[in-house]
Amino acid sequence: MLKRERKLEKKIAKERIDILFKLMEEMKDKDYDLARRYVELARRIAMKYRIKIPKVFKLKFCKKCLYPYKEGRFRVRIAKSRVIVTCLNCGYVKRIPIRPIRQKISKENKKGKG
Amino acid sequence: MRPELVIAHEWIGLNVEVVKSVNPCEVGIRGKVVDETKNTLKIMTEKGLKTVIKKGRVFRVKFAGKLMDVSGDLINFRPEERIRRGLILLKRGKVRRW
Amino acid sequence: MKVDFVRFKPSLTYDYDNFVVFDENPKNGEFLKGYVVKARSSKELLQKLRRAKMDWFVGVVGDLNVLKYAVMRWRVDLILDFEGRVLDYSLIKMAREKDVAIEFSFARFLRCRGYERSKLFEEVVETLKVIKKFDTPFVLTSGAENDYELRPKRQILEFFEYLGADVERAESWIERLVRRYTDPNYIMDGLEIVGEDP
Amino acid sequence: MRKNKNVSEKAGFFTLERRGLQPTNSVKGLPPALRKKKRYIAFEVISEGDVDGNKLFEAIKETMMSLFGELKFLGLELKHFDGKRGILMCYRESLKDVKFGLNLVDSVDGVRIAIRILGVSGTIKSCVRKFLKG
Repeated sequence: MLKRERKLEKKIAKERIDILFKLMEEMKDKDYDLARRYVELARRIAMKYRIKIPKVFKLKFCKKCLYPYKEGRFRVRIAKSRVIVTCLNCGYVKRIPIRPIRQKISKENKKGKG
Repeated sequence: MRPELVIAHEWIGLNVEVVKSVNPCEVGIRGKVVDETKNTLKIMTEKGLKTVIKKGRVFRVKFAGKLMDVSGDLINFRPEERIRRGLILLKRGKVRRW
Repeated sequence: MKVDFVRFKPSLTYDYDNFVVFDENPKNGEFLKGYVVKARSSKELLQKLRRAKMDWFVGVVGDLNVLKYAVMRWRVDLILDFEGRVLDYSLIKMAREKDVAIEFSFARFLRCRGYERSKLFEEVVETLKVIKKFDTPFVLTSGAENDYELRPKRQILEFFEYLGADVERAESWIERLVRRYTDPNYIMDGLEIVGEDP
Repeated sequence: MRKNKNVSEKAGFFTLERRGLQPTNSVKGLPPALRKKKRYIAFEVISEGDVDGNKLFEAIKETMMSLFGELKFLGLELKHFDGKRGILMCYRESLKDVKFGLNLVDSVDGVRIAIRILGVSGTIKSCVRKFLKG
């Protein structure tokens, strides 16, 4: 078999994931199931070509049922320095710890000192 | 993006028109690709959603600033598989890259 | 697009649109350039292949194992017809996957006579059968070295049709090969650029 | 057999004096349906100077003999030849073989030539009109 062109594959896969998530944004209100289909496709591509889904997009859909968050389909609460996101379609609860602000400042200091 | 990479790239969201087809009623279907499976393309036309089989059809698609006729047999793979298979097809077809 | 593969600069052109002049080091004239790679070993083949420019038709001349090695290379796209060429079963099968065309030249029949020519007939008919079985790309050309070995395209096609070659298939293969080098809009078999997007 | 004499005058460019070549049907006086069907091939010779008709016909016969042997009845006859262009007659069944063989004629007593087939037709008259007029 011919050699696979890894680098080019990864580049195209990344672009496709971006396109898919952009389309998901638009289709979220029009056709909810179709938007879910896009998320599913994007995940499959990411798994197949071992690419991480950017954090920005990861927050936009529920990990369990892959439905994108739409207003009225998810609930957000903040408790004990954590953001808790509950998906109303499947009830999966996602907790995102909030890193203390100081972390950022120390990074700047290090850069300053270094 | 170079024009020949269309067979590996995303088709959902592209404007597509069926140019040649085994089933003459399908010639002239035009619209945006909404979904894609291994063997079919789902095209949203003004008259509604149309499902067109890829094999044996030729699609006219706009990609990377060029208008292109793509034969359905080249994209007859699952969407995620199409990247890998498409690039191998290009390599086997000895595509000139100048 | 009628094209013929020859080994010299033809003066008279019958009904051909263009010629591919095959030469050790192709000179640019108004004909298409073909690059003959004569190699005795695969190492020599590699060195010569590096010289090949982008718009040269690359044709290989050599014995069996050189040909087998050449078919694998991405850059080679033609096995030229020459005296003492030996093709074997696996080479033709490999040429099908690697998309390397096999050339059948008419001029070789003119250069011999009698029993030698009948052996040549037998070899060509045999090879054409195997090629039809594997659907390997093959090209019917005159392969002339002077003006008298040139023949109009119709006559050459009838000549090989008489020997049992599938002429339409050959036409499609040569069309593909020539368009790959001359037509910028042709990318692959099922993929063509039709116009500019506004 | 209609006399072909006037054809050459009207055409006005056949110099070879016709030697009264009659169709050599083995059996004489056959009804038209049984008679051998004939085809006339208009061809052109590409060579340095002019070529002699008889020698050319010798070369063609020799090539055909070496190719097909004595058992193949081609019914070859050189009807007209003027140094550059001519008409060759052959049976309709053997048309394919004759066209195949004409390619392989490469030299006439030392002079290298190439034969280019201009076309084939059923009668000499239409052959002249279609191919040899230009």
